[in-house]
Amino acid sequence: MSEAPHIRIEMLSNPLYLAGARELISGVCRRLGFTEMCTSQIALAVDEALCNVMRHGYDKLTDRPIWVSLWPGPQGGKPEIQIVIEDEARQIDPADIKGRDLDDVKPGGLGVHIIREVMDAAVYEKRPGGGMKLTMVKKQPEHDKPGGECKC
Amino acid sequence: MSEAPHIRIEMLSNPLYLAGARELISGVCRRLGFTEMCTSQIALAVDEALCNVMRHGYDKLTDRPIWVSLWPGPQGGKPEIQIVIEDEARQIDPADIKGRDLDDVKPGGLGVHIIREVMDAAVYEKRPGGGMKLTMVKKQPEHDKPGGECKC
Amino acid sequence: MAGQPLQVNFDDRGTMVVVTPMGEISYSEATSFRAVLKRASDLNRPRIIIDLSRVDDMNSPGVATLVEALQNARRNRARLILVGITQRVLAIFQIARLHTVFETRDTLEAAAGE
Amino acid sequence: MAGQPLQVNFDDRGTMVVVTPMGEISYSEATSFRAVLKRASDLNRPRIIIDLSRVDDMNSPGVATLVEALQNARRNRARLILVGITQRVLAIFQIARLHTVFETRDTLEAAAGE
Ligand SMILES: Nc1ncnc2c1ncn2[C@@H]1O[C@H](COP(=O)(O)OP(=O)(O)O)[C@@H](O)[C@H]1O
Ligand SMILES: Nc1ncnc2c1ncn2[C@@H]1O[C@H](COP(=O)(O)OP(=O)(O)O)[C@@H](O)[C@H]1O
Repeated sequence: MSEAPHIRIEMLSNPLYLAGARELISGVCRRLGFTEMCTSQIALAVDEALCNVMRHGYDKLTDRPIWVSLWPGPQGGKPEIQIVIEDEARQIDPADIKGRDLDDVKPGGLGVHIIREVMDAAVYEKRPGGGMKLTMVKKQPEHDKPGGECKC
Repeated sequence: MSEAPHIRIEMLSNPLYLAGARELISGVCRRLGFTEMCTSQIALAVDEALCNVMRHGYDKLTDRPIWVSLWPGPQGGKPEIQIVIEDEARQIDPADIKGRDLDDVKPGGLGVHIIREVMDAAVYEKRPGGGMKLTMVKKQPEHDKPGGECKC
Repeated sequence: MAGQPLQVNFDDRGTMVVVTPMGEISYSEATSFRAVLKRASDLNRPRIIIDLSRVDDMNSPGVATLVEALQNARRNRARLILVGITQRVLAIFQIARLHTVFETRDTLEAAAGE
Repeated sequence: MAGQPLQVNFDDRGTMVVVTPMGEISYSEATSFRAVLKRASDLNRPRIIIDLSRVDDMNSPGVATLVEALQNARRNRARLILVGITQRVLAIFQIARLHTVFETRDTLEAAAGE
């Protein structure tokens, strides 16, 4: 998966475009054969990650660039997708990006937890040229009936 | 509308990604305040235009680039969107891109007609660097009830 | 649900054949859908019913397969009836000014009766 | 329908207040939804019912507003009940392990009765 992305969104850091980005991800995932439940969980994870870039990375500025790149896994086998989200925002130590303890019920602190729970892999890095990069991978789980719950 | 697009898709000329692109357009148009009927007609026009690039421009090659760029109209007023589709495909005289006479019922020859019928403007040009460029504009019509038919 | 692959049910009832596509009929699905319609046509039944109630999206390659099926039916002196067209698909027919060209019924029962 | 802006109905019934958001509750909607929930809380009714049956999508900023509303309700010794949670929203609650934290009912009638 090192060649150019098959489909890539370049968007402003404006919440106006969250729904569009999420819908693109959903459309692609369904077409790749992910179950409906898995599709919406992947879209949720991307949405959370984009929200975090807008809120924490860009401090709610709405005119900064975000890139979302998609690579489908090999066709024919089980559906698989790699999603990379990149920004030019403030850099932060990847170790400091962590969800809160879920037993402590309080507002906020759920986004990173959702991303890690839903995806098979979610790795934050500093981009060499500035900004952050989040690489996520998701495979359709074995025992997942169409329409059923995704063991994500 | 000459600044950078607010959201832009870069995609391979693979029908696998048609649904995703269409869904992104729909998500953005709804969020801009277009009625549901208008939203699906705009998405249909984009879909037809992308199909034509894949079939006619790239002769069904699935690994060539297509760019879809969106600019929303000024916020606050009636919803408005400009959509530009660009490719690096075979160039063709814009005058030769035309729908067939609809009174002559036969398969095919509907795509261009749909694009022109649905959008307020649809202009084909040769790109200076090679490939074609289609610029489309759509405003939400005045007398259009939510959920009602869009006088497109 | 956009992006869902197309499935087609095929039901030969002797005097008629009922074809039921489910999902969307756009560019990538048109070829396989055309093949199913060809199979339906080759049976030479007096009536071909296409139930579109479970088609949630269609674009011009999809519409083209239906126009082609209509032409084949006319050539074979068969009747082609479209059933259960959704608002969304109707809108596309209207833009293509094809909504008066096809014989349509609201339900499968109405199309299968008479 | 993704992308639809949020609308919120607000119904003060004296002994209870029913809040009915319609659309999606994500990043851009969370602020205005939080304001409505605050208004509901300020009425000091013994019961606050949030009807989620018409919320088709939610993400963590939306979930956070509900957790906050629950905390406010507890502080005011009011009961907060969530009604008609869709499969999609339930899935998010489950991931956030919040599905057991809220009091829930299937219908508005069930939540308003008792
Ligand atoms: N893209 C990002 N850029 C910078 N910091 C981030 C980013 N994503 C997450 N974080 C950090 O991780 C923390 C946890 O994020 P999250 O779980 O989404 O909860 P919340 O956003 O409610 O704080 C944030 O408070 C922030 O400090
Ligand atoms: N992007 C494009 N590149 C090259 N030629 C095009 C393009 N779009 C349309 N055309 C030309 O315009 C004609 C009409 O297109 P259309 O109305 O979509 O019907 P059809 O695709 O069924 O022929 C096509 O046959 C083709 O010659």
